[in-house]
Amino acid sequence: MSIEHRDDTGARFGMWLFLYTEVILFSGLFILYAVALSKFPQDYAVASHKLNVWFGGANTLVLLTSSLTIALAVSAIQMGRKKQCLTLCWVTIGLAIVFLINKFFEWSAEISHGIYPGSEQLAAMGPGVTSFFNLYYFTAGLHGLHVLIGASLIAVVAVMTAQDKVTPERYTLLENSALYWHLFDLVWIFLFPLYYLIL
Amino acid sequence: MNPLTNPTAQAVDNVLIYIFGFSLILLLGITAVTVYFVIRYRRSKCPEPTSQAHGHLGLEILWTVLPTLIVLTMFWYGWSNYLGLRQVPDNALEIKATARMWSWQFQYPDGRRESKLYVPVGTPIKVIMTSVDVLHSFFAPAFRVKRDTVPGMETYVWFTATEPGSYDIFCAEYCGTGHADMITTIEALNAEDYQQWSQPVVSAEPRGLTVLNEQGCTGCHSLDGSEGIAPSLFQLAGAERALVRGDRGEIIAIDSDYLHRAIRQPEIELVEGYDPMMPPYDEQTISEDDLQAVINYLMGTATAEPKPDARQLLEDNGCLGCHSTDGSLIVGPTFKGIGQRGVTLERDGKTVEIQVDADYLRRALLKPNEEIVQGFAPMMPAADYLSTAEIEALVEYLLTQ
Amino acid sequence: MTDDTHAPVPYRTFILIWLALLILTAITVAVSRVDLGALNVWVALGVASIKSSLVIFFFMHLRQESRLFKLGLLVMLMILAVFIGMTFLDVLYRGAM
Amino acid sequence: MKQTTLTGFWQESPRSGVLGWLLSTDHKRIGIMYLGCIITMFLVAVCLGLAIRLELIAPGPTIMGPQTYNATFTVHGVIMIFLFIIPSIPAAFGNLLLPIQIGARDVSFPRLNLLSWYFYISGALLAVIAIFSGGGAPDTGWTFYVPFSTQTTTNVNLAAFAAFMLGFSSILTGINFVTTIHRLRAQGMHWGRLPLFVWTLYATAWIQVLATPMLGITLVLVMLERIFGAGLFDAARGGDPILFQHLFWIYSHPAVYIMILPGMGVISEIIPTFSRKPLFGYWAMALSSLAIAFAGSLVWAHHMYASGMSDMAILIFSFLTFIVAIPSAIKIFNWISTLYKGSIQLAPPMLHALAFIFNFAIGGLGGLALGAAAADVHLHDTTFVVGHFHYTMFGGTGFAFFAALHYWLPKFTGRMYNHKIAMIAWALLFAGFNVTYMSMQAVGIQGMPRRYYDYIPDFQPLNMVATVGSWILAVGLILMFANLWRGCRSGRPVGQNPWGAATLEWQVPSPPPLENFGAEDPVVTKGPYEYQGVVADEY
Repeated sequence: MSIEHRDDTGARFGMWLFLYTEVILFSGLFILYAVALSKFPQDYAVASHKLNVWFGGANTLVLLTSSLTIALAVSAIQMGRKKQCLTLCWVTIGLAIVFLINKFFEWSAEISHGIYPGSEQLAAMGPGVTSFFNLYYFTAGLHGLHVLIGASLIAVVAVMTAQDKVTPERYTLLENSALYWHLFDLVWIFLFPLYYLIL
Repeated sequence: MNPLTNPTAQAVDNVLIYIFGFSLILLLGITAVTVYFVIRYRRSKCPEPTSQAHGHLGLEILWTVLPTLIVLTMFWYGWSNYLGLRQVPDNALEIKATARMWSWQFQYPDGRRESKLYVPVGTPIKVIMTSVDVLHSFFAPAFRVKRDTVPGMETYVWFTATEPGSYDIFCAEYCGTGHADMITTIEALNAEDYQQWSQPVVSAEPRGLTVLNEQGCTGCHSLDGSEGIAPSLFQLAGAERALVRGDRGEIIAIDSDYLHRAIRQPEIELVEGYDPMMPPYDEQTISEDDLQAVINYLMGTATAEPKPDARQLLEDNGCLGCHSTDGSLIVGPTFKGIGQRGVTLERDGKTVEIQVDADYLRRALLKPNEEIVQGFAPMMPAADYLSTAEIEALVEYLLTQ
Repeated sequence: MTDDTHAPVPYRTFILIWLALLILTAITVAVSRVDLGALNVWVALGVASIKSSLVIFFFMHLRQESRLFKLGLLVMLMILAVFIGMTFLDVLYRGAM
Repeated sequence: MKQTTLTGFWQESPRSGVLGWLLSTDHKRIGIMYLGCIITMFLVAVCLGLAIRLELIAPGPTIMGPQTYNATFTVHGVIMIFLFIIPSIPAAFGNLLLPIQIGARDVSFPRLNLLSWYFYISGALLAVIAIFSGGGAPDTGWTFYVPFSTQTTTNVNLAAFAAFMLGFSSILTGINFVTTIHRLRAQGMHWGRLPLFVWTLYATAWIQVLATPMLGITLVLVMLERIFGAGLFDAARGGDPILFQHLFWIYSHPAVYIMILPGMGVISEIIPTFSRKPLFGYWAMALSSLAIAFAGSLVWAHHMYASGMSDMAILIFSFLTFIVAIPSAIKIFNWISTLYKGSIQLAPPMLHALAFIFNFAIGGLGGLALGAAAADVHLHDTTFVVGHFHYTMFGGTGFAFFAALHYWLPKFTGRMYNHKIAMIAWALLFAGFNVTYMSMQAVGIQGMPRRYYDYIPDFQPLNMVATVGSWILAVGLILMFANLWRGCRSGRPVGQNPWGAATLEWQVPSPPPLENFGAEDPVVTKGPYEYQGVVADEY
């Protein structure tokens, strides 16, 4: 394009619009959850106890902290502290990896107990418990996928920051990646009590 | 179309006439005004517009309020008449309907099953419906009633036939290849005919044929050799068929075993060229006796000596106290899937893995404690007091579990 | 354009918000150990809403954005409520009337 | 026509040749690429539609078997909905016009715009591959209802994935348009001066952003159910088959407003131009677009009165359905009032616009019968619904699309088609259309269910009439497209404002140059429908 047009607010607004679409995407799964919960409240409580609160709690901490570090990274670049910003980005990615590893151990434990979609052992536990675990796997799976995408996005932006393509004057890219990252913190804030903490 | 004096049709028709009447007036009005304007203000006659009005608040309010009032009457009339379609009169005769690809089955309070819906004239009928596979929809245009049948759920419609006659029932929810052929009828009979129909009939018809008709099998499978969406049942005994099982194809001669499998578990072996769309018929749907009758009818053999009923044997001999049939663990291994699974056995202090077959089952029945499935205790009593025929019946039965 | 950037948020604010989030998380876990019946889910959702507004307004800078952004969020939440709420018009009343 | 005769954005590009198109971020080039693909897809789906009508000319098999028939109407529906009608006006004409109409040089995110075209074309390719691979063409109907869609052996996964991609393309377009309208209006282009077409695109874009993801997740769940046996909609495993219908229609009902609203915008441009009179009730028209978009998101379950849903839901959804009829009625009355005391020229775009009003009125009024709970019990899932749907979508959006082609193609090619032939084609289309779909509505009232391959003899006469009507329709389409094609290649050259219209796109050369406006950004000083002093160019 011959005339470079720059509109940072527009870019942020576009990102927010995109985040809305992500929220609606997840809301489909939350609708299924809500309906099933109202149908099988007892079974859901039983199934929820089979999940490990410690895994879930640890992951909550990890995600909240990563949200903090990426928010700090944005402030850092605004104030021109490139080095701090880079460190904070890499810490965020590190936390994302911790989150995924944690998830991996949690899931392998459950799968080894025969709890996974389509398993016979799960089917034997009745429709309520089955529906809980089916939804749990798909919601957490979709969430995990997005965490993976978000971490990759931050990695790309961090490299660009190192190459001075993201600068204190021009940091919308980092800000938008941070917005994306916060969203999956948000989703987890709801996911955690709904799946791990029902009495 | 049939004469429509029945209550449900009248409730719906009144709403239809009301809405279509208003719609016609509005449509004619809109069209007439448009055509008049287009002719009256054509450019050759009016080279420049004679008004530059940007709008008129009063008019906007007028044509917001007026349509609102009209549509609200439509809504209310439509809703109140709909309630009439949902409130079933107290004295209604309840008939259960089961929809499956692609047939209907109606079950009367006395247990009688039919593929057509026979009803007495003048009595409200409540049809309580469900589906065993996918969504279908019970649609009787003459009564203006329609409701989907949903697997795992019960839905209902009600209607009263006011005149004797035969009225179509369509499936209105798309359900696959045979959707358009999933047609049956409501046979409205006057009191006398209905009385006669509802007498238990001593049928000269073979039991197997009755079952085939009751279950709606003939909706897809012809009895006269004509081709349809499913293989014909004409002259089956000994006929050769190309089957596809998994990825493998083979040619077999049809026998009773094959027919048994083909009805209980139709998805496992397919006749070449046909899609896997036949629903399995379990014992709740067709009892073992009825199934045998169907097979005998199709194979053209008489029922000389009744085969021992394996399920009954399992119950009578207490087998089910330890072995479940639904996959749950009681004391011994479950019967569910026993015919298809591999087991790890301890035999003479050694561990071996085998695939369950007829031989193994015979051994396990007659000398149960010589080979023990890993993880279970050697405590089963031998069933050597059963006759050979009974053992064979059990083996055959278990293999198909 | 001047309206395109906003002043950097000091580190201190973010850290305080983070601490608040941790405390709220601890509260959710603690409350979930007390049997409140059906109320449990609503308390959990309430705390989660507070947590998410903290994230949205501070971490995501919504506080500093123009009215358009806030209005957009409101529209989205309204539509979301409609989608979930109106689905329950069916689910809750099945077989009731 | 030699390429060299086309000027403006057809020639100006940083890259030359095919890459100049495939890598172009110019909104007009992307718009033209969309237009080409969309018309191609439309013609493919028309052929399938004609095949369906031909099959239904008589009971029993005539030209195909039941499985082929089921696949045909499924593919017809999927292509028409996802590949033609949803992107038709927003993606093609929206891209071509939106930036020019608000005085911008391009959309907010030009690269995202190109990406969304790539999503579209990949979705289209996947849809085509789905027909010829796997277990055969999908046979679920475009609605993918469970449990049938999770049980059939045909190639549902790929088709659902294609629809998912197309949804993504639609979302990106929506994000782009909302941001563009908020951020890139020219100086003086305040909200009260936005052309109605922009208003409707704005309302549409919000629906695209907020409703489409629901389709995405629903289709993903169907795929997961097929691949992993997830059982989320399986009653035996704690699922609920009716819930699928909720999720599906939460998107797909607002989607019909994605389809119709931009059409209404097109009509709101054309009627004032050919009456040389301001659009009557500008704000009522603008706000009713937003009202339709919002209220349209509240009525999805009126597709489910017979599904086994609760009666409470039927009460509320039926009520809201009637409410959503009101803004549409307001629009029709305002269009007609715009004609009053105007100076009406019956040029081809105007004829299509008037046909739109007539067809859409029938479609809308038929919708009232379907919205009323009692009447819907009889009409639901009959060919009346199919007829109603085609009255709004083909008679409405389709005719609006044809009107837009006749109105704006001269702008973007700089050449005019033959008016006489265009009018003959219009007459054939209008007649053929009404014969076809009025018969379908009538046979639906008689009780013929939809998606029927075979039917009882009572239904034959009207089915035969409908099939004959479809042939008239086909002749009209061939004539219209041939005429437009010839016009684009070798029609008379036109000036920048052949119709004497007042919106911004008519104040730039035909075809518009790259970046639309010269060195200076435009400054808007008057509304979009003020025709005093505007002179139409001779052609």
